[in-house]
Amino acid sequence: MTDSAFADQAARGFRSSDRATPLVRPVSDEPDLVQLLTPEGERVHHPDYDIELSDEELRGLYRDLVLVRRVDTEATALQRQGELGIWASLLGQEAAQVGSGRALREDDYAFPTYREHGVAWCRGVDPLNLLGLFRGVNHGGWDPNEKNFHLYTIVIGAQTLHATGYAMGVQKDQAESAVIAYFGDGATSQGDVNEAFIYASVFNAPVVFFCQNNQWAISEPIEKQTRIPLYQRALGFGFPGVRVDGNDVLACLAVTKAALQNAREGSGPTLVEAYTYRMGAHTTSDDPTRYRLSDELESWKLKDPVQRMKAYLSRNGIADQAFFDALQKESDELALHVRKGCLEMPDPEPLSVFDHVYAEEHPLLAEEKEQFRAYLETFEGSH
Amino acid sequence: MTDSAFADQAARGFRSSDRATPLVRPVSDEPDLVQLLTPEGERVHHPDYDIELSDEELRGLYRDLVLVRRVDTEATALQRQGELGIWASLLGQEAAQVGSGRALREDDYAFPTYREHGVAWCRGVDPLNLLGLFRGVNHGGWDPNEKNFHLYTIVIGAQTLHATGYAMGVQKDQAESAVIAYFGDGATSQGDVNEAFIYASVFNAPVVFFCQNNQWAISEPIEKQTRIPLYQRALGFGFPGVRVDGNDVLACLAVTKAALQNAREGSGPTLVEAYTYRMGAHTTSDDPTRYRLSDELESWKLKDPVQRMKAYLSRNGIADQAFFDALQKESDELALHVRKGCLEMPDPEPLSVFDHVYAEEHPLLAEEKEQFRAYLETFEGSH
Amino acid sequence: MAQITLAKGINMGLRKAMESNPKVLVMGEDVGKLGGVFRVTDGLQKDFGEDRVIDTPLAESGIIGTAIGLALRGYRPVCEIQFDGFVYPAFDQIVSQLAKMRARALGKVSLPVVVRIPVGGGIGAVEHHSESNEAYFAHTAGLKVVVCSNPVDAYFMTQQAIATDDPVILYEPKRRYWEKADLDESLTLENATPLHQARVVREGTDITVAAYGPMVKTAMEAATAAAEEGKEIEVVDLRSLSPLDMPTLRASVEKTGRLVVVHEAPTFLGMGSEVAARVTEQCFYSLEAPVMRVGGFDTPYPPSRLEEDYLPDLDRILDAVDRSLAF
Amino acid sequence: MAQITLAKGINMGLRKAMESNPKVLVMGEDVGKLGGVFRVTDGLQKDFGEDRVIDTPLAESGIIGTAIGLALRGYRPVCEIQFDGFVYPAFDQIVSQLAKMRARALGKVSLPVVVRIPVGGGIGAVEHHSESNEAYFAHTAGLKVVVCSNPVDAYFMTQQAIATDDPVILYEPKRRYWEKADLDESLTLENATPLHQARVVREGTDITVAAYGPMVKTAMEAATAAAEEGKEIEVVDLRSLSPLDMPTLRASVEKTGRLVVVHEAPTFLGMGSEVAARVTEQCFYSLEAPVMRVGGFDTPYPPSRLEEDYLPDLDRILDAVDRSLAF
Ligand SMILES: Cc1ncc(C[n+]2csc(CCOP(=O)(O)OP(=O)(O)O)c2C)c(N)n1
Ligand SMILES: Cc1ncc(C[n+]2csc(CCOP(=O)(O)OP(=O)(O)O)c2C)c(N)n1
Ligand SMILES: [Mg+2]
Ligand SMILES: [Mg+2]
Repeated sequence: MTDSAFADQAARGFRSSDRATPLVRPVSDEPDLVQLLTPEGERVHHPDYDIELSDEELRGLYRDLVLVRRVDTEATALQRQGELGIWASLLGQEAAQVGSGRALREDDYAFPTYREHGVAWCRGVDPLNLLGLFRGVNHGGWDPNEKNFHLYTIVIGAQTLHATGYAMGVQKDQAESAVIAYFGDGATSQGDVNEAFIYASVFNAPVVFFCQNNQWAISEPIEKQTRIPLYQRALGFGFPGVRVDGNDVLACLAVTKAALQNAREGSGPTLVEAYTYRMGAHTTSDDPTRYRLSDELESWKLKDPVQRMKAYLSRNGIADQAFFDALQKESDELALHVRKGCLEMPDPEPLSVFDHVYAEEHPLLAEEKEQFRAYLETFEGSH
Repeated sequence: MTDSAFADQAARGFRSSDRATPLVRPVSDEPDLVQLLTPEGERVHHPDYDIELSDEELRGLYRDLVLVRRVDTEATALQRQGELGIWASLLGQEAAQVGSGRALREDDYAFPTYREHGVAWCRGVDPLNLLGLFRGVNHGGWDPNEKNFHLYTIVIGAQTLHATGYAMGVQKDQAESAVIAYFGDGATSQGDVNEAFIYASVFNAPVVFFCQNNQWAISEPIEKQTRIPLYQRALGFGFPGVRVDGNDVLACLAVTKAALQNAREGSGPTLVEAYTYRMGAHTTSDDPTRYRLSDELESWKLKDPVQRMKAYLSRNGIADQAFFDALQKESDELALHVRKGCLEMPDPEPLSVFDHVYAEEHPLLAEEKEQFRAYLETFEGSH
Repeated sequence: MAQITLAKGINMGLRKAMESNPKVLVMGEDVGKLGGVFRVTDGLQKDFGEDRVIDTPLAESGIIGTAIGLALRGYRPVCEIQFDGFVYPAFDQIVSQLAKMRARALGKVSLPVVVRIPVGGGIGAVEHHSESNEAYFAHTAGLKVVVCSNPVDAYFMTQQAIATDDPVILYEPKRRYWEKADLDESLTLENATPLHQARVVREGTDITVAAYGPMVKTAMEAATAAAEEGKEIEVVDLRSLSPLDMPTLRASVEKTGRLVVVHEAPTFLGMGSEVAARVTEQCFYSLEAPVMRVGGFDTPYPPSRLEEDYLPDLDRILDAVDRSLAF
Repeated sequence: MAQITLAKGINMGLRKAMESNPKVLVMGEDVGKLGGVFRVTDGLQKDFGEDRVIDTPLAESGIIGTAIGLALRGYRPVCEIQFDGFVYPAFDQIVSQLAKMRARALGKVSLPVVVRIPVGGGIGAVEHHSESNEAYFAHTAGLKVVVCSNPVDAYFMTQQAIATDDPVILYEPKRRYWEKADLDESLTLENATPLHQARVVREGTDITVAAYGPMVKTAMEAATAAAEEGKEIEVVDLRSLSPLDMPTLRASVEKTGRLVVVHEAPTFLGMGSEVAARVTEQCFYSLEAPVMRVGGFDTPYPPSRLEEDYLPDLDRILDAVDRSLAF
């Protein structure tokens, strides 16, 4: 399909000039959501996006969804039991994260917020790394370059510029990789995110902006951030925006893959809005009953991303009971790994507060460390 | 004309919901410029924008253009002679400023950058106030509420948020005023400007964003800030954007008037891109020969905003030689006023550095002032 | 007489100010229905409406920038920054606009904007939620910076800050939000300590410990412990960091001859450096030991499992007291 | 041996660094064809191409934010902030990301980003073009902050800053851009003073004056004038504000017994407060007078017709010297 809405856009004044024409098509409003799997688990088709997956791949995606949700549930439980200071649940956003996460090639690079546990999983990051942050033993601390998965970024929107800069570097290296920046609906209001759109479009950087619109920024509904659908923000910056059913893992995979491929091929950035829902609280510290009706949650439960995929697999005989049973077992084992690893996580050494602040020497800090060491020693007898 | 491009936009997914439908129509690309007066001074018509002005009003606009340019020329000369530290010339942007400035009602409020000498003129601000800043005797220092003309803002883009907040206040007061925020093409890259777009659209604030795209941000051409026409930025935020010939005072007046009226009537913000050209250097400190070809300037000279209006007036017998002669005289007198006032401007008192920092008492600053007073006195004998 | 928490004190202060002046607005992220993540604005939107208690888009520069515009229009906005570490996106608007606009206008405009910032650590939070960045603002001419340390001050200082025609950064010690004290609601602003005055919260003769915000309680605990060993610590709650109340500090140091300054912020160029430099300049001959500083280390705020080590506690204060006394 | 200006020294330093390491990038507003508003990057884009000398969109947060991303990809970006007063939009990226990312990653990433900032007043400019905001960054753990004061240091410090694996804020005293000195181009980095070392630029016995950046020249002039009256001032160019070179400072103060710190920034919580507090703590018994601070007043930087009054000059330094000597 070539005469899509983006062609209209272009006709209405995007200067295509000497830049490569972006290939990802923003969807028109009817339907305004790219969907490949209905909430009932029925496979549908979309003129612009499609995807052929083997049964094994389909089962793999479902496995991801289940395991990611299980890690999340376990972490929430651990927080309730006082083992984590706080936890930001991804409940309801599994498909958006697994779909986009599995769209990445190994050499692609992801810049997460603080909620991308599902993407971390797809990158092969041990969930315990994530728990360390929420337990308070470190601020992240994994090696981003090991799995091409950057550290969690808590300051809203800041990572979108890092992703854009990284993508500019990829471009300079003439590498065929793409970069993906995750952020929420609330984040779209930050200056940084809009500056990232500008830098990315002006430099035609190979970056995909993946916005999980989960309808809420803590207590603020999406209407506090925008009066039009978020994917259309991209129109203002001259690159395509597309809205995908964020509870549909197949559609998220297909759309993200296409966007990443366009980035790799030199067509520049795309904004993907994964339309989804934060089914839990903002974090374990939050109380959503103060600001939203349970009806809303109930209606979204019917669109559950995990159930949807399960229905599809079952209905089409792609997975049998043995598979589901084995997965259940794997899931329990993973939960155990997470729980055990969390409880065993040692507290950091007091003196480690001074480490890693600088790469090179800093005499004053060295002196401070020495003084603190001596101070701590004065207590040694008494302990 | 009702089936304009904005209607298309809306069809393609702007949620009009319960918000009033914006009434300003963004122009489509062919022609993508609202123009009412050709570079040759021929009056043309536009389906969406038109304006009926009396001969006196037309002569008034021309008078503004001439006087504003004359102040500018004089200020540039004063800078060359060492009387000003620096001057930011508006050469070439007279029509954009006079057109938009004259569109304002007395109760409207304007937030300028550092180059809005023409708008200041329309608001009735004595040019000497502006010169004070560039001479370095103050940072502005006029009373913004006297003429509803805010202080010059030098930090790029910051004033767009002030304008938006002010407009939110107007809205709370249920006043029927509008606010206009001026900024340049370069400024559109700042986070603050994009945040202003978000606040203005979410709160539906009565503010007009008036961007003078003079093609340059110091040495950087517009392509360094955007890859699509700037007026289309508004599409991403859900309000109309319109590009107007910034060298056409009639079109600038008509488009700004319509946008202000929409704001007053509760239709929210509009982005007006006045497509113009910075005919001079960025400031007197700048040397444009380092980064642009003189060809470009030559081609824009053919579109000169003052000449254009003069041709129109002459050709249509709206003004005669007596008028032009009288204006020449008025212009000379104004230049004299500016020059004389500038030379007579007293330097501020040394101790005034401590004044006006706080509204209420600040003992440490009072002490510092006292010490400095005493210190200065030790020199008194020697001077 | 009602027992209130510090958070409630601010809430009541905001309510009082909103009742007595229709121009007072509250704005920020989640301040409406949620009542803020610390519930400081609880119930205000219900009672004063969405027009006066405004949930803003998630953009701090926008919060301060539009508050400036509202102030220019005659409003008195009270902006909530959700956590200390999230004020930086608004730094430009605060430092270049909010602080400087009055001087720029030669006094022809005032910006009565209050920026409320929950400050400091000790609540087991993740990164950016425990910072003490008061020195940035105290170094910025044109701003006033105050910190409350107890519920009664919270109640009054909130109202005083809102009544001030200058921009005020009001720090709220987040780990003390739930501390309680009795408030006599019949007291009015006239009964309150002036906003920019420090307060001697415990008299002593041997040494002065100056603290503010969350550290006042810690300093008081140190003083109690020291008293058991026969050392009489005078504790000064600075309350106002800019302007700093030098007369109160000077009087105390001239009496005790020794000073320890305590804060959570990193010591290097923290408030303690200014207090030390200024007190030393003014009380050179009274000081029997150099001013000692107890603060956070010169590192980013650590993960929460390390914060007890990072934050000054009773022991570290007493260690400094001992070093001063032994000097 | 070539005579170069300070601006040229930085330009040559940048060029050297770009020649020796293809990962070094220069980025900022107008750094390309224009060569920057001060021409510090003059000719670099012509020689190294648009891919390595990048004119960025007009957005400072974007400059630093994308530089961080580029650094994560293995580049070594040198960012130009056009004027001191325009660094604030990037404050969040500098303070919350650039400064903290290494600690966040437990050392697994480094961010070798240099942020060049023309600093200070004295050039007759309009608002926001003459600020001295080094204290904000010196108070920020995770950053290193250095200031050059002469062409030769400019040349070497630029290269050293780029070679450092930590983020460095490199301040350039804009009113000294056109000062000249001889550079022996055969000298290599090994011959240079270490980046974080202060330098005694004039020996003296009666009193120490510590300064940095633009004030070093002024301090030297004061020393010359004082010498005529028989007072021997020792002048220390601090060069590095974070870390601060205490051994050099201490040695000087222990010798002279008196210290005056000079900078353009407002005194309240300016660098002088840290120097005063720390030196007093470490040299308490050597000091015969309190450390005196000479700085900008605690006001926004004034309009340029007042800047001569605002900025410390020879007379104000000598006044402090006299007050110290008379103490
Ligand atoms: C700059 C900044 N301001 C405020 C916060 C506090 N905060 C944390 S999460 C959040 C809401 C984020 O909403 P959204 O972007 O939609 O992401 P979501 O949490 O829904 O995944 C806020 C306000 C922050 N982390 N950073
Ligand atoms: C935040 C900020 N960064 C940099 C500057 C320096 N500066 C002054 S004007 C200017 C270019 C502005 O371009 P534009 O917005 O197009 O306005 P114009 O000058 O063309 O009217 C720059 C970079 C500034 N004033 N503020
Ligand atoms: Mg959200
Ligand atoms: Mg421009």
